[in-house]
Amino acid sequence: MFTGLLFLAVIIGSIVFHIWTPWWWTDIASNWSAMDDTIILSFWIGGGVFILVCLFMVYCIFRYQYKEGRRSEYKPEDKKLEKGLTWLTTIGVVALLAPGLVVWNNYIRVPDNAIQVEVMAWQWGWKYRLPGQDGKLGASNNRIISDDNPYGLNIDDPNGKDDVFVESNELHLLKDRPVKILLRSIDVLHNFYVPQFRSKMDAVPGTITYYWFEPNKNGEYEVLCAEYCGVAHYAMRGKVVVEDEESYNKWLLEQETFSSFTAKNRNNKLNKKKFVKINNLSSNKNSILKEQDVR
Amino acid sequence: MSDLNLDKLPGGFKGMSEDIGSDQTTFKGVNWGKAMMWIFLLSDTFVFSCFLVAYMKVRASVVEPWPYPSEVFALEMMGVPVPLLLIAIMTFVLITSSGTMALAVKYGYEKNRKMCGWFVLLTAIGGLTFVGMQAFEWSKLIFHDGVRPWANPFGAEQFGAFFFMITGFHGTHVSIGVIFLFIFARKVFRGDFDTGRRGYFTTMKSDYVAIEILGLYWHFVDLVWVFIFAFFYLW
Amino acid sequence: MSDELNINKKRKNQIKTKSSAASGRGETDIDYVRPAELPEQDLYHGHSFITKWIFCQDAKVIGVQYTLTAVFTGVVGLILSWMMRMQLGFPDLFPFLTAETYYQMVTMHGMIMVVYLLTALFLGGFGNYLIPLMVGARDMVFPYVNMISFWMFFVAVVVLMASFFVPGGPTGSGWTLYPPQAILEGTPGSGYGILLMLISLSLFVIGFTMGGLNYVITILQARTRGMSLMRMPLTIWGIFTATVLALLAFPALLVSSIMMTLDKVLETSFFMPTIIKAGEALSYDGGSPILFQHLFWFFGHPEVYIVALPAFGIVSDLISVHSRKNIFGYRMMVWAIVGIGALSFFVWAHHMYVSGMSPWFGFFFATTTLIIAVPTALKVYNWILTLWRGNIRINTVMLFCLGFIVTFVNGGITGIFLGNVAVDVPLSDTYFVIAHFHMVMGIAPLMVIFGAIYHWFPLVTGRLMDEKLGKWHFWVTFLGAYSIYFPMHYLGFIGVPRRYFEMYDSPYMTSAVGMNEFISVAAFIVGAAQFIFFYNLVKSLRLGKPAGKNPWKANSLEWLTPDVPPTHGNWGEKLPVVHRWAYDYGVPGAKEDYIPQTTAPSEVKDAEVEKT
Amino acid sequence: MAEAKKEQTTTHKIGIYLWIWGLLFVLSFFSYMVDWYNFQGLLRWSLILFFMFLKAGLIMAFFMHLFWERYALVNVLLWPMTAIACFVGLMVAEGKYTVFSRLFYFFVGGA
Repeated sequence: MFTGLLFLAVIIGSIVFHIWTPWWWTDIASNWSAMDDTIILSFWIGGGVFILVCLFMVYCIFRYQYKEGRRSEYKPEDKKLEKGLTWLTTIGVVALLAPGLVVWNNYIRVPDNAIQVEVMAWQWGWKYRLPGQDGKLGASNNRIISDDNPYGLNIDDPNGKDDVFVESNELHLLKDRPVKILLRSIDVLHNFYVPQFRSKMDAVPGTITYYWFEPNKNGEYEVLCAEYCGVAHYAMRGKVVVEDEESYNKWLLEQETFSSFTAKNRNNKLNKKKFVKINNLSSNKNSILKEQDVR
Repeated sequence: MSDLNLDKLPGGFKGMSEDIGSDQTTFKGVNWGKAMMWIFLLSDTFVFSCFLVAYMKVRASVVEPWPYPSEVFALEMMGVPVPLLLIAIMTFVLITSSGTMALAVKYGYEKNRKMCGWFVLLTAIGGLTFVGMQAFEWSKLIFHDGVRPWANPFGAEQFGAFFFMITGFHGTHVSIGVIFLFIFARKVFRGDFDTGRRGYFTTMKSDYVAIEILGLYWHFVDLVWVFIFAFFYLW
Repeated sequence: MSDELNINKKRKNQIKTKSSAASGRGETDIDYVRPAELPEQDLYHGHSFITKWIFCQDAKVIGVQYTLTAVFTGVVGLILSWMMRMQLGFPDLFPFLTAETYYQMVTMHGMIMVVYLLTALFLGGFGNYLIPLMVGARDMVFPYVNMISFWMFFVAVVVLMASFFVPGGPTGSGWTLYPPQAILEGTPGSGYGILLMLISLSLFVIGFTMGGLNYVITILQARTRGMSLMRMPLTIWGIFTATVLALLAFPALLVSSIMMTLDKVLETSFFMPTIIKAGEALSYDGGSPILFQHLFWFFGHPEVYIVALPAFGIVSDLISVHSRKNIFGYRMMVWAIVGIGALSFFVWAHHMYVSGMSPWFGFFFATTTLIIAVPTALKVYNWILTLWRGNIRINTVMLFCLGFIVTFVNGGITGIFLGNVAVDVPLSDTYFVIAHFHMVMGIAPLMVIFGAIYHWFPLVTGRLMDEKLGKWHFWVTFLGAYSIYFPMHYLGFIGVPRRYFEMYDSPYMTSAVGMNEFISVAAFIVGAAQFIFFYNLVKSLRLGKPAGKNPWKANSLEWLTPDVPPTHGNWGEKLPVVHRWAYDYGVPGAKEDYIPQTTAPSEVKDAEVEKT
Repeated sequence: MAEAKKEQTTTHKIGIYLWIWGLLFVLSFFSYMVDWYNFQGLLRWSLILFFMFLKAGLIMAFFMHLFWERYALVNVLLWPMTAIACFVGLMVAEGKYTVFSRLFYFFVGGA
């Protein structure tokens, strides 16, 4: 009796906690409300199963408690019941999976009008690079990072000349315009995560990863690193400001471009040798790239 | 094991379902030690597979050119570089030792002490030759060509790392096998398997089936070499 | 040495008893039993203290040794978790808890609990003790190798614990040990700590392989007469499948450990791309960090089931025995265990949806992952259907089983959230993940472990454990643990990332402070409650009520040994002959409400037993 | 006991071992020739794999006696290879994806 009541209390407590919890997600500030919807869907289906299973268990505790002399039912199998439950579960699983896959399909296909933003993660902070007028980011390589070339840009790549450097942890984004976040790390794994945008992806050294979203609410949001990256992981914060075109452009003008940066440092000799190596490689590999350009 | 007569059991898939549904043993007529060796080899297959998968993945994703193995592993013969010569000889040696092992197992079945012992010994010598040649190959790469696990003069630096790691791991297997082959050659000649003398550590009775188990291990080492040869030297 | 050996008397080839055919094909009484196919087993009986209790070849002693060592590491893990909760609940209160020590504790806690406690306890502890007894063997097939297996594990634990005392301390790279950070400065213990961890893991794998081969071959090749695979208790099925998984999954861990050791020691670049530290490029170039994650999770996901499947199996048996009812849908349960085990090799990258791997993998792995949900759900249904129309004893063992069902269903369902790729994106790397896996592979298996210890303690020691203390232990542990992890999911919804040493200065997270304090207090209480259990254990060992033979009126073979507790060799002169499955409870027409596996059909003539 | 035990495995004629032995040498020679004649591209890979699997199959089937073993053992040993096959397949895809991203972003630019 006591046992059944306590288990019942646990189930009811869970439901009550869920309904009246003050702890819930932050207001969404991007286009990924579909993710929230899939979570809610999972909650309905999964929560329903949880409650039904547990209530049935509690019922059994009450109803079939040990009585001396009573025999349990002897029925090793019930094909019909088992088949029915299998189908029911399969339907439930498909109902959960299908919307998830649709959302994921959207998540990995970036719209054509997305602005590219490179997020460069390092231990422990963030830097950003935006394309200039041409809308393209220049080729970069961690090998050639130096004081003169903090982003390791290939100086022979014309696309990189007008790239905008944002050497602070604050990034501004245009409202209602999709952004493709290109994640780059110069040391270890990081993860550019703004809870309000729902989306995230690891930054992996040695390759570039991406994801996209469309901020649709003005405001300032905190960036968290969501992949453990060493002892100051918890302190690796940044800031994203979503704003309208006017203030965005103002902010953009204040930032430095690659050419202005190099002009400032013209006196410093650039490390030519490394560029030569990189360029030779790139011509060799162009053919491979064409073959594999599946996009 | 008494009156079990394998020939009377149904074969094929029907036999399989019956074996699995039966009591006592699932692998009919398979000695405990042999079954254990098979499952161990299955596990070891996963080890080598993981090594090779990792190697292929890294090789596929480096942008630096991967060294051309048949040039790296070429040997000068009378002024002409012959590609993969040493590797070809090593393959030859290992397959030879695999063949002698197969014969040792055959004579083990027949409880032919002399022949079995000689072939085990031959196998051990073959294995030792292989290890020796591998040592030569390593020292040539290290001292002559300047290949290091962390760098090499031919291109992508993972080349040396994977080479030393995978052949090293395989070589360790061969070396362990050679040690056991010598021990078992002695045991065969001493007649342990005929008298059923007990093992020093395990206190288990000796039996000719041990030769078969050792044979499985040795063929497995050869098998792994087939894959290494294909993926590392030829690919 | 050979004079120390006791060679068991040769068994008669034929036992003339009226019994059903031992093979799968017969359901009617046939007058013969098939001749034995098994070789007689030599057993090495120890005579000195050392050969009897330390370097002992008896699987039962080895099982206890495994259990004690694993529980010892578990207590270390528990203390580490306390210290973590001290920091999270009450930051700044304990000045000795720096970020470095915090991350070291996180790492060691995770690794200890997953590998050195749960894996070793379920397979090494319960596996060693129960496999020979439950399949009717005298011992493991190679007792000597089995003994070495334990000592390898022991050395692995010593190496692991040694890392607490080396310069720089143990590794603080998180239990997943992701490179590059695991071996770079900036992560605590990136010198000796990580090396010792990798060495310890390699030793563990080698040691486990020796034991695992024994478990598999004992189950496959050394069952007693009449014990077909489809008559084995589900405990054995769970342990068997988990062991097979371990034998095939641990290689990936071994390989990744070796490769990372080389990256650390020889500066190879398997997992290490170009890395800029303090403005300078390190010597690494061209490696692939994601490769490590693939290898790690190719091991890591089966590892989850290595822990879960024995728990599934054991809990099935406990529920069946204590609700006096046959397990519902036995065959479905077996296929579910095997199916889950097989599928677990095709789902590994669902831990990596946001790792930057090829995005197309998301579709494949989400699908395979959710397919696993089907057999898992069926198992849950079968457990509760076993309770249905049963005759349920509400004792400590049953309480732990019920607790398991609640926590497992809860954790399983949050697993569906995380396995479904788009749902995983906002939730991954948050407290939701922590809550999920603690619920499903922390609390749920622990519930089973406790239940199993209360259940089999009388077999091991001949005495019952104290019920009253046991119930207290259960309720504090269950309610406490539930109130730790259930609210924790909601921290994940807020977006609190995991592995944060300190987190309260984010504007939207301040509301979580109160909850964190509550969780910490609950964690202290739950941890303390375990000492009730230890007290109960020690007390019952000396003062517990004598249990006698088969105190739970169970059917399976381990309770049917001639001596309780069973002696070396388990079965005395003759091995038992099995005539039925282990779940003949409440059979109509039978005198008792249980029919042990060794009972021949002719002894219970009136019983209406279904074909098993 | 050992002496009472019946012979479990049938013995085979020596000829079969010698045959397989010879075949292995021939196949090794062929795969060596793949390199000698410097075949490239798909032909090279398929030939390498073909000879590799043939050799592996011969060793497993005859030297390791799998051909004469009962299906229960054979199936238990071969089915786990599907997990490896899956791993290999996915890692091929992953390797291609990685090299593509690296070349695309580090060398070509204009992303």
